[in-house]
Amino acid sequence: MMRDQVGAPPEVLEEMAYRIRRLSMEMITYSRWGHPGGSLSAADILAVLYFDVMTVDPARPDWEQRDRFVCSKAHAAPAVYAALALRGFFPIDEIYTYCELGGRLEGHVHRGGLPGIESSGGPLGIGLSVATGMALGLRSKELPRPRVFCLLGDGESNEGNVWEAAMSAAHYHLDNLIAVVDYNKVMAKGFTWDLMGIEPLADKWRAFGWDVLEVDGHSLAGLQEAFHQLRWVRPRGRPLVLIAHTVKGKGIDRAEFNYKWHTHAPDPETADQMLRALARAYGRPEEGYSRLGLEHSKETFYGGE
Amino acid sequence: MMRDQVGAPPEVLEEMAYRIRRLSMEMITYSRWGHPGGSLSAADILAVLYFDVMTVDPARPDWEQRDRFVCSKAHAAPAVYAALALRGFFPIDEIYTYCELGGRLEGHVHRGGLPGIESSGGPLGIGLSVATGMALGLRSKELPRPRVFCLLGDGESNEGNVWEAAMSAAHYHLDNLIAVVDYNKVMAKGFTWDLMGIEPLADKWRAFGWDVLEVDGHSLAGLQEAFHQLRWVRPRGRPLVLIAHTVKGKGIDRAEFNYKWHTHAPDPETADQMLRALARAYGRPEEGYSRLGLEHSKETFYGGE
Amino acid sequence: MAGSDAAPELEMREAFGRALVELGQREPRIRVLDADLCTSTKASLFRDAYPGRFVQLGIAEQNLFGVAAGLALEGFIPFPCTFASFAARRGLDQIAISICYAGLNVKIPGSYPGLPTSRAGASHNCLEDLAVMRTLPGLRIADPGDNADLLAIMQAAVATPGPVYFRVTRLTLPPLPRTALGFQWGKGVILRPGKDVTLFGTGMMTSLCLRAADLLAADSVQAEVVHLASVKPIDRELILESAGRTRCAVTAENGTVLGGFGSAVIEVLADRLPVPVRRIGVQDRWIESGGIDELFTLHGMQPSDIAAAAQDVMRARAGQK
Amino acid sequence: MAGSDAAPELEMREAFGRALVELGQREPRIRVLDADLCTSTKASLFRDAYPGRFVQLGIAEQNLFGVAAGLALEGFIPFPCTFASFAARRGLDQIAISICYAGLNVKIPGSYPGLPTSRAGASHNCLEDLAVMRTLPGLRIADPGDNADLLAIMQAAVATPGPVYFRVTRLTLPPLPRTALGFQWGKGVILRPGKDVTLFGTGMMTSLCLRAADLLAADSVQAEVVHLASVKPIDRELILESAGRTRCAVTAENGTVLGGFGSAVIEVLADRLPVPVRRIGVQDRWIESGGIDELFTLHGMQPSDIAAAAQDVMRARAGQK
Ligand SMILES: Cc1ncc(C[n+]2csc(CCOP(=O)(O)OP(=O)(O)O)c2C)c(N)n1
Ligand SMILES: Cc1ncc(C[n+]2csc(CCOP(=O)(O)OP(=O)(O)O)c2C)c(N)n1
Ligand SMILES: [Mg+2]
Ligand SMILES: [Mg+2]
Repeated sequence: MMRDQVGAPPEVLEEMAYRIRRLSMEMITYSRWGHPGGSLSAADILAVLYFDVMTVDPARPDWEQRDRFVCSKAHAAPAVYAALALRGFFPIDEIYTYCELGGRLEGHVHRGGLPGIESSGGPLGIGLSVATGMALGLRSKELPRPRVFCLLGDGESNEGNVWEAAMSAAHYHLDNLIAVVDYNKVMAKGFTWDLMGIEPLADKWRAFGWDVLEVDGHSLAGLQEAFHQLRWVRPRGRPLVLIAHTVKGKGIDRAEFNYKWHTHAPDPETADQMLRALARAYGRPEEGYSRLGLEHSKETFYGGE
Repeated sequence: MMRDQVGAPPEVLEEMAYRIRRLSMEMITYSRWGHPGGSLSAADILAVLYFDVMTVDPARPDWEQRDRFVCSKAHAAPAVYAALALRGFFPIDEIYTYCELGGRLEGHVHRGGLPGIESSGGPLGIGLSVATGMALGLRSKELPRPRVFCLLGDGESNEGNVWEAAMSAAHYHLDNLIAVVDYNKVMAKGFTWDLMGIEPLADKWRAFGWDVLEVDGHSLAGLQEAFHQLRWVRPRGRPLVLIAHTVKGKGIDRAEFNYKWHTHAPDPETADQMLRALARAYGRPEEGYSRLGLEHSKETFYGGE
Repeated sequence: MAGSDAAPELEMREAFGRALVELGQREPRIRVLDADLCTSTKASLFRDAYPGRFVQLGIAEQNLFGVAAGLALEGFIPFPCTFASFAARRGLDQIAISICYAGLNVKIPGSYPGLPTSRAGASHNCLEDLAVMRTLPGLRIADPGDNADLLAIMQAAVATPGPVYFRVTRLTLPPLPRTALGFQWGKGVILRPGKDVTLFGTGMMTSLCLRAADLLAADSVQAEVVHLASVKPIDRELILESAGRTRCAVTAENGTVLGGFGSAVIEVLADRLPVPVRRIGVQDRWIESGGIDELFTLHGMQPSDIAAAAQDVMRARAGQK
Repeated sequence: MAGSDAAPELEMREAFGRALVELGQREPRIRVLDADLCTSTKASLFRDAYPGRFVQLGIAEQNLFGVAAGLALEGFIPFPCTFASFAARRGLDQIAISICYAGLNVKIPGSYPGLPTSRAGASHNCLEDLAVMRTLPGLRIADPGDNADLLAIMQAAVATPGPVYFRVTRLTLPPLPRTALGFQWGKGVILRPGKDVTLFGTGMMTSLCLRAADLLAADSVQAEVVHLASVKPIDRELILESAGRTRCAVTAENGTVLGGFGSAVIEVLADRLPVPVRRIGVQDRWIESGGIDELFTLHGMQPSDIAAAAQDVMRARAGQK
């Protein structure tokens, strides 16, 4: 363990991971729409990225020297919004405008007003190309410092566009590009091995010219180490992918490894229980769903007919 | 060498490969349009497929028990048309309608009247999916005998669609599917390694769950052996790709390894010389361009202005 | 109407899943292909009924449509299922060349079209599928107005050789008044006769046109409501006949007004019988996340908006005379 | 007209390559991206001039447009170059979401549009790009009528923030009569005044409209020729003004008549000033391989066809009165 060599203290990261999970569930519950599974599985990755690894400045979201982040699995928007809000990019209370008309927190991450969001997504498979373009652009501007991070889903790697991007990033030796695969083994409707097998995943990336590190995507220390390694230790000249082994729905018991919680909003009472359990699991003071009883009115379109 | 264990006599295959090359150049010269490079590199593969490996019946192009062929690199149409005509699917003279309005020989292979053509192409990257669907369909019909062959370009493997198809064919254990990569190292505008590196290509296919054989794509005996092996020897349960190392433009000196002949029609006099040299190289009686002096009139659209 | 026994109170996607199962029973060549959306599209009902005839292809829409082409070549009738967005935008080349250009017998359902797709936002609200698909020669296109319509369209799709694209709304739609016609390619139907203005609707917008006609009736305007579920081919005769009488029209579609259904109607009219037409639909802007009702309001696609457009176009006609 | 010094005798693709080089000199942020077609599109001229600002991406159009988006995010002005077919059909999702929805500063040339693409056949004759691209909010679209027009469009594209799609014909086009206007987004220009019928042309079809006007003049018909290089936004005022005078029109585009340029014109007219319009272009069929001239004849897109449509639409107008 080389924990003491890296940045943020473990208790900060754990707190942030906890709060990313909490806030994600708050958003999804309040808006009655969203993707808990893939938000929860990515919470630790995002905590480490935003509170330890990435150089960003909430006061200057467009600062040239910042590290870039592209969320290719754009449905994990709640977790990204939570991380950004916690990092200070916008007021935390704004998370309750998630999916509201006129708000800045679209259902899928979207470049358009919300500070900290670099690119627009929604269709899976397109983000790594954008990240590749950014990495190429940084090199062309002779900005050696900033790196581009791209979060991918495991099911997403069915998309050919991912492999087109992977091939080109290796061709251009983009060692300022780091992909993280949230390898939670679950897609929208089932397990990867049932729906579309992607193993041997590490071999695929290697054969496409990438360096590969496999990590426990819920070990904050492990993630820190991996990112640290990629920064200072590993040889250069190739893009790197972190295959982060995760659990879909991590932290909410009934959602874990359960495709039914890929996209599903809990009712407020269920959310309340879930959040209490989550707090207990983190050894935090028990805290339920903050907006219990404050939900929107039901959809009315065609409602009466 | 296991040559005597397999079907067609070498002199037949050589004759057919020769004539596929000849006819391809005749077509391209006469229509003043087409892709010599990728037609010539695939000539030996097509000779072996149509005259040794594939079970087809020109009298019954839709015969259920036939082997299927999908030309994903659909610009190699001249070579495919030549092979089909030589195999008896349509009269050889019809090749001179290649790219003629009202004819059946479209610029890119197209299902629509011409016997022996299974699917439509043009955009690269789409054929392996179609072949995968056919292989799935054959299995679903419980037709164990027919196999589906799919010819791919090396540059074509930049296309993500190829990898989507590859992943799914492995997922479904389609051992009735055989892809052949015409690995001629040249794309439309240069070498693969300059434009978009695809190495290690065999590793890519392996990581996507395919069995891989690498062969000299201009050794008729080597191709025969490889196809023979795949039929009787190799273990089942996985699709197979033959990586056929070839020379783009093979057989026409100035076109060899030369991207400038990827798409380029020689003038009739040049074609005449080329075909004479080709005949000599094959030890055949010297024979030039058959339609010397019989070319179409020039395009007139905007010609006068 | 064929399929008039379809339970109207179902979400249309549920009716779709059931219709797949029903058709699957009668037609053994049907195969249902999925790109990891089956419990959303409800193709999962078919999977549960005939697991051996269901093909999961993962999140890879280009391959989805290519594999569908291959299965069609082997004599099957594939239904490659995904959201309309991922068909019209991600799989377009494969739909165009592998399926339509080759003339193959593939039936493409486009699920979650238009606005009412939950709160997913612009990338999932497919506004352009009708316009995009219309450009492909040989492809038939339909947008059902209710569940009975959907069932009839799916029956017609299976009965008609060649490629078909049809939309499957996620919502529960109110049943349209039944007519003797049922669904036929290239045929529309007058659901409510009127003499003052024609409201041409397709898909779920037809029922909003009927509600607009009620609003107009309260203002003594007799609006004719024509339902054109068959977007391509479109019913030229009926369009010309109805607009020939009313001399002005409103079109209503659940998608962009650029190049889609409304444009198909005015293409017919401009050719032979130019009359003023207002096109209701999304006016060339990206959709935001939001509630369904408020989105319809924001984009001026509520019955009151249709009625206002009708009043407006009648004034334009009067100005012309 | 801006760029009137562009040599008219060049193939338009050659003029495109030279314009890229010229713009590249003035604007260091320009990057040219290729998908293995550079010596066909003539993006190769830029590669030769500025090898360090040229990015080869191989045969992978989805990635081509995604990478372009990424470069735009870093402040560059990328020109991702490929054939119109592979932009409109293969890269559509990435163009829509990564580029247009995000509002990025990417300039997309669609090479080899429409019929005159050599003998490659249906898959390469892109007929649908105008219709497809029109559905994307925020995307500006232009189809140049000659090399000077192209240069002006490219200058305007670079000068205007946000996404742009423009066509680059392969052929050598005759120069259009020069006007004072130059190219402006949303502005068309009357190239030949007339009172009997308006011929609205875009891209290379405008010069065929001029030739049609000559034919019509021989029959004592004074046709007005309006060139609308800016397809989106389109010049509503000029369309209404010209058709308001002539009360009938023909549109001409090098592509499908379903949802494309002609539809854009009648969308304007149907709204305000319905007059009879005939749309010249490909009438909803796949293109076969063939010679350029014979394809234009087969599809009824020659000057004589435009003239005949004009006669026809004038008769329709007479019938209406
Ligand atoms: C092109 C495309 N196809 C389908 C979808 C619908 N969809 C959204 S999320 C999802 C499953 C994603 O699975 P995975 O990549 O494993 O993400 P995670 O498990 O992290 O949520 C699907 C199919 C989409 N957004 N885009
Ligand atoms: C989607 C798509 N992009 C681009 C092209 C244009 N194109 C035709 S052939 C070719 C090069 C193909 O190279 P390769 O696959 O190596 O084929 P081969 O060398 O066998 O000719 C290109 C880029 C195309 N047909 N389809
Ligand atoms: Mg997953
Ligand atoms: Mg090659």
